[in-house]
Amino acid sequence: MYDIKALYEAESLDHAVRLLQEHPSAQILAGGSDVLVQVREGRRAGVELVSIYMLDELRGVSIDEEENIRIGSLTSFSHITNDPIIQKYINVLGEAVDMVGGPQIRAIGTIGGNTCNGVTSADSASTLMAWDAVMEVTGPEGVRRVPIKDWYIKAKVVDLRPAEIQTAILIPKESYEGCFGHYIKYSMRNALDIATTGCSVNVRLSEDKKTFDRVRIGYGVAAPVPVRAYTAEEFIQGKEITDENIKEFAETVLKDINPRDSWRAGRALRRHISVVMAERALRESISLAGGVVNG
Amino acid sequence: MSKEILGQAVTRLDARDKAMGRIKYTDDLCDKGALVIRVLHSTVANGIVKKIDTSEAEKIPGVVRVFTCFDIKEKHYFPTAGHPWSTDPHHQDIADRLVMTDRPLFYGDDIGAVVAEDEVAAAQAIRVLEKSVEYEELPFVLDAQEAMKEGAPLLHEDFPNNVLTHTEIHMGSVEEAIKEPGLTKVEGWYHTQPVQHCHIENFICYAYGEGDRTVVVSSTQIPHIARRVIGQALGMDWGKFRVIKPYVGGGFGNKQDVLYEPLCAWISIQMGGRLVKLDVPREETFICNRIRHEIKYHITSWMRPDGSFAARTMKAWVNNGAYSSHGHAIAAKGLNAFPQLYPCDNIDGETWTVYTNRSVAGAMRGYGMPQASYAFECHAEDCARAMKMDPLEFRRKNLMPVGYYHAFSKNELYSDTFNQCFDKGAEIIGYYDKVKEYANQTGDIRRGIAVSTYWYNTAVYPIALETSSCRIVMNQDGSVQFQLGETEIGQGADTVAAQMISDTLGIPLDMVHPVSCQDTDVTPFGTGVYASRGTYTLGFSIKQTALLLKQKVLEAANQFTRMPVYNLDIVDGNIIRTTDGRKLMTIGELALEKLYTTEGSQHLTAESTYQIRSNAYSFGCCFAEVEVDIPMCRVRLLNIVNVHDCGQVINPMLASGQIHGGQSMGIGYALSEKLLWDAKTGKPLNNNLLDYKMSSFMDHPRLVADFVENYEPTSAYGTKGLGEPPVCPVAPAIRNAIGQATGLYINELPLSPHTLFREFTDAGLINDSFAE
Amino acid sequence: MATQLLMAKSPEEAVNNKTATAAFLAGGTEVNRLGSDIAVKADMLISLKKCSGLSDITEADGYITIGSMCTFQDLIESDTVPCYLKEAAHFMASRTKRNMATIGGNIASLRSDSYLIPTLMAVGAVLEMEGNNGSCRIGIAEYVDRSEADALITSVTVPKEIKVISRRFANTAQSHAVLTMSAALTEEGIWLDGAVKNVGLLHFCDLEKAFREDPDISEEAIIEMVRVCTGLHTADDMFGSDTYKRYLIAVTAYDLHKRLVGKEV
Amino acid sequence: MDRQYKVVHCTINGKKVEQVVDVRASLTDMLRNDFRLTSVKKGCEVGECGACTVIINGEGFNSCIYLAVWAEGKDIWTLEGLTGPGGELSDIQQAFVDEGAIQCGFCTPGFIMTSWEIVNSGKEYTDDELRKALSGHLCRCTGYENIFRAVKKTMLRHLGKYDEAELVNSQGITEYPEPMPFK
Repeated sequence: MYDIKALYEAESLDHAVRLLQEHPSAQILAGGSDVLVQVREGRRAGVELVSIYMLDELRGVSIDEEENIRIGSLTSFSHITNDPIIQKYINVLGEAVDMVGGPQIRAIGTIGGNTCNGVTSADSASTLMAWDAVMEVTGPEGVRRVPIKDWYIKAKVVDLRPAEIQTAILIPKESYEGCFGHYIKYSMRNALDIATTGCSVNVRLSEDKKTFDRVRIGYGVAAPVPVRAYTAEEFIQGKEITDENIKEFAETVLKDINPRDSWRAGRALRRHISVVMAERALRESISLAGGVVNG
Repeated sequence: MSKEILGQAVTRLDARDKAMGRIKYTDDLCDKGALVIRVLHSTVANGIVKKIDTSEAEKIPGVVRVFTCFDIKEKHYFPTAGHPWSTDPHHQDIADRLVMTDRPLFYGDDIGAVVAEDEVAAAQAIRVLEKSVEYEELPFVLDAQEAMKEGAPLLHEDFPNNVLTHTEIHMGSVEEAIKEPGLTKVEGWYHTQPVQHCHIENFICYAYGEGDRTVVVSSTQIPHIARRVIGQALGMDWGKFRVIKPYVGGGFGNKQDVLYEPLCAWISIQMGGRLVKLDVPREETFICNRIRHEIKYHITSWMRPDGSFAARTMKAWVNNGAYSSHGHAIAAKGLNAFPQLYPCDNIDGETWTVYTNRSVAGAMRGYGMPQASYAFECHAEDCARAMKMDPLEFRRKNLMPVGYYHAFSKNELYSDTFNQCFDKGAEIIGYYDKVKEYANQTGDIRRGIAVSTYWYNTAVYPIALETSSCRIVMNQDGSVQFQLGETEIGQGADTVAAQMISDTLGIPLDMVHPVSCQDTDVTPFGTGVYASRGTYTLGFSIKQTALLLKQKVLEAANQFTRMPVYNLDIVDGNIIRTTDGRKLMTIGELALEKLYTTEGSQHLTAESTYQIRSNAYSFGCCFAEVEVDIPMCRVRLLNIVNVHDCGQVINPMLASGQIHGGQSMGIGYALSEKLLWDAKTGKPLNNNLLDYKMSSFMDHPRLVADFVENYEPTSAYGTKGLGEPPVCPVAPAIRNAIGQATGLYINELPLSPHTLFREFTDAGLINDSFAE
Repeated sequence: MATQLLMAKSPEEAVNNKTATAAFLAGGTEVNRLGSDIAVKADMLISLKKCSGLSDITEADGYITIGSMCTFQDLIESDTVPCYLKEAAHFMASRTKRNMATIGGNIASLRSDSYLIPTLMAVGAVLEMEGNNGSCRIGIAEYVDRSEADALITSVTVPKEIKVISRRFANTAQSHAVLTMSAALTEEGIWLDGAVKNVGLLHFCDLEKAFREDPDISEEAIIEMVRVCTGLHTADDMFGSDTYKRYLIAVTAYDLHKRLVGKEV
Repeated sequence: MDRQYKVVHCTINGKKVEQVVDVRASLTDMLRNDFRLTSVKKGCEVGECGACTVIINGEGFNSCIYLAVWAEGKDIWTLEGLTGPGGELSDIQQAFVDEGAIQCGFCTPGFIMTSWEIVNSGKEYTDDELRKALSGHLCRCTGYENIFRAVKKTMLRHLGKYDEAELVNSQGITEYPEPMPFK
């Protein structure tokens, strides 16, 4: 049994927003795989909760009229992995969320919860960061869209204003078209684990597949919040697909990331792994995009 | 007499019930009306509790009672180890624990308890209480060698320098031996880490009053010992307690200590026999129960040119944590094994068991031998490399030879078990080809293969009492129920025992029913299961008791068939005349007649105790094949093959299950498991199943288990211990395989990315230009 | 099977909801009793527990008015309720049952072994009823003859000063009574009423007439009169034979009359 | 301190039920305490060990971190529901018995529910996919070996590949398994 002061079950999105207004101290409960665990640990004991789990209107993946890929915030990890649209346009996201915890966690966990807890180790966050996702939030003042780079304010804090609920995550067409990516989750065991470091790379190659038209690389647990390695991206922009460029790109990421030293992993290990993962994820992305190194 | 029931892969007797989900574990039996107990734990690693203000906690709705260490009027210090009691005071375990103490010696020590209507109120009360404890904090020490130094904080007055015990062994003269010319000296420090049992069912017990006694239902491996320890802990007659052990969700040695049964019983008594349940949450299982001893070894060997040992020395520092629990037994077992595994004329061995302000270390599958095997086999590999010999050949040359006799334990190696196991394992995994194939590789991804072995015996003779009692009761249809002190904790003891009775008594297996859950009021005395004693020790009392019963049955048969007893036998549930093989009557007809006859009616039952005064070597080996991704600092175990000689295998399916379980625990021990503490506060850092990296389904390759069956002459059914041995050789085998792959032989566990990164960087396998 | 429960807050609410298939639930000793089919047949029970105004006992010009939800024990412990009614209430032997059973419930049950109805009939009690068209008053005798099912008894009014004697005959205190008989001395003479098991609630007008016409009539005559009386439909059953019941009625009537008229003490 | 209650209407093991629950209760609490379905086990209560896994609308969930009130209108199956009216074991339960996939039995209920989902999915999982599908459960006794074999055999039988199922070696003793591909 959980130490919850009160549970308010929202029947609709508007109802949820109204509940959040009526109970300003209440927190949002989606799948609960983070929140309920923290209630049990005592960090959130005695909290009021607004449960939005029953809101099917916030589930599902679709292409909207602006040809964005629209992912409902309550879509569970397993449903994202198996969704045809995701598999077609941004399969790396399906692969990334398929590494969260175990199958049961992926059945209950939602991508909204994974991005609203503001945790840098969130498996979906580094990939969404690398694909310039846009967060759609709905609140008393209506709908607001926040690019993911502005979404994470600081560790565990996101740009979610009072009585606002994240309702969808959008991947603009310009961001996914002609794009191929690969995610590597570095963890101490192959399941039921949180990322020690997560690295998501995607590439858009030139017509002749000889040069990099655009490369994006996002990291989890390389900083207090998920980050992009912009310096490395700018360096490799337009360059040829050669081993040297790939190597230099990989080492340049260190200019943008600042992993910390902790009992979970030392700083030197995190920096080293970040570089190795950058190279491997880039190489995998290149082959997915049909490119050949030194070709 | 048909022998085929022994050695048959019979389905576990409780498998169906477990597959249907109707098996009852402790929590499933406890009435919903039980009050919930939550223990208040010390948040300092060393200190004195000055005051606990319970007023706030008592106001929380749903909280029924709050106890603190100050409610313990009479301090009864008690031992917690699941050792059989000894009437000789020198042999008794150190009694240094209290149900609740005002002198916490590790972060997590028990200083109070809350009794509430539900776990929410209990948790609320604990959070409030934790803020209302006034400590006098004292400096603490976490490392064993640091704890021995002068000026280190002293945990127990009567143990200067925190040394619980220090023992030595000396054979021949190392001093003289090393003067021999042409010797090669090989030296190494080997360091194993603290890990935890992680049985999926946490420890749980509940207690209630019944008449003037208290019943404790507990998930334990040692019900009879638990009853004795509860009596000692509460300063009451042992008969005032009754311990019942339902089905257990795994023990691995953690439940071979008496954990919270005394506190639970004490609370029930304070509340007039009220039904109270103490259910330990996973986070407390990690630090407030028992863990495996962290041990540091320093081993030196002097090798002759032909690769034989001239002299060897060993030192081991064993970190025992805050209380004695099993005391020096773990260290002693390692020290005792050192001169036996690789015999040598000149040996100096020394080991210290040391108190530190850390979670209490106790029995864990292997009881000190996984640590010792890691050190011994890493060192053996280092010696082989120093002498440029093939590691396997080096071992064959130096391991304990056939016919070896150990005076103290009277153990004897009756068969060439090491070589048989090596041959079989090498053949299965294709060792010889791969060793050549993987020699001196280069590149980022490299493979390696290696073998390791270990020393192990069965049960604890002659160090402690080994006794087993059995009662077999025959029903009117000739079927029997049997009761044993040896407890079923998942290893299959009941099934194996049933097979033995079926064999000796000569009745079909489906007529043999275990009374699986021990109840100290009814079950004949037995000390439970540990030290891989199960199959070996229960075999003695079963055979003896079954033969007693058989004698009574045949005497009854004589009465009804007029045939002399020596011409009668029981085969397949029938009374047979041995002279012509004729079936005279069925066992059912006999049992019915003998019970209801008006001339000499008798209830056919037999009960007896057998004190085991023998031991048995149980050896084997592990071959491990790994793939090392050097840049990613990760090791992937491709294949693992364990071959064990546990004497006659009674049930191959259950036996291979024991090996799989041991391999799995060994893999985690080798690659990812480690308990961590914050050096500044002494607070545990990863006491939960997410941050403590126990192997998951995806961290294992296929596990291959095989046997070499050398009938053990000293054993009732030719069996030898198998529960713990499979854990021992896995970690060294993996370490040595990584060594072959990368040329780096690492002397520390676990071989996790952290360790590999540091070692690879030091060795230049990784040289990041960007390193800071 | 009654699957709905209405906690009526007032008699009006109770009556408004009283459909043919609903049943009133007062103390519950009758409705909830094993073997009673009232709760089985009904689809809704209308509980009167929370009804206001049904459990007061008031006195006015020689008459006592008792709320229908007063329990038997309320009667016994009340200062204003006349002794004769307390005696009748004591016919219910079980104290715990008396704590639950209500006056209105006992009357409405119209049981042929009723504890109270013979006494109430003998004293000419008047019931106040709450029906679909408001409240009305009706004599107990008239109620016994044709009780209006959907109306709710709200109170019973009885005279304070009246000479009444009641008798109850049963195997044990807890058993059902084979005969409960009451006699009251009124201006017109003696009133004789009774409950005969498995026969019903009877007004012994022939006997009353016989005693009025010849106060000294002999016991034998009374016995003979009842023995041959064709209007009385007693029969042999587990409570006794037909002849035994007629004899019992006769001697009891004679005894009560003799005590009341007080020739011999 | 008045508590919040709610009536939950759902189907458990094929039977329509209604139950008043405290909104703070987890689904494990409801199944164990209100319905006495004690096959649902508590090993960690944080969604790590999988011992509390039940099937909800065809998918495996950790019932310990699933609020009881969310069960409204759901179709829930626990291990007690897989056994036939006369005590007949489903083929996945029988496989766990025959392959020695059960030792202490505490993780078994959770494992069998996820395995039931796998073998009834009609999909053929590769060895790696099978390990991943079962990776939401921790076990300390079996090293997962016999469990893997029991599930693989039952999956193949469900797909009608009976001879291939028999090839999955029985005691894992002699046949030399192929190494796990690097991922």
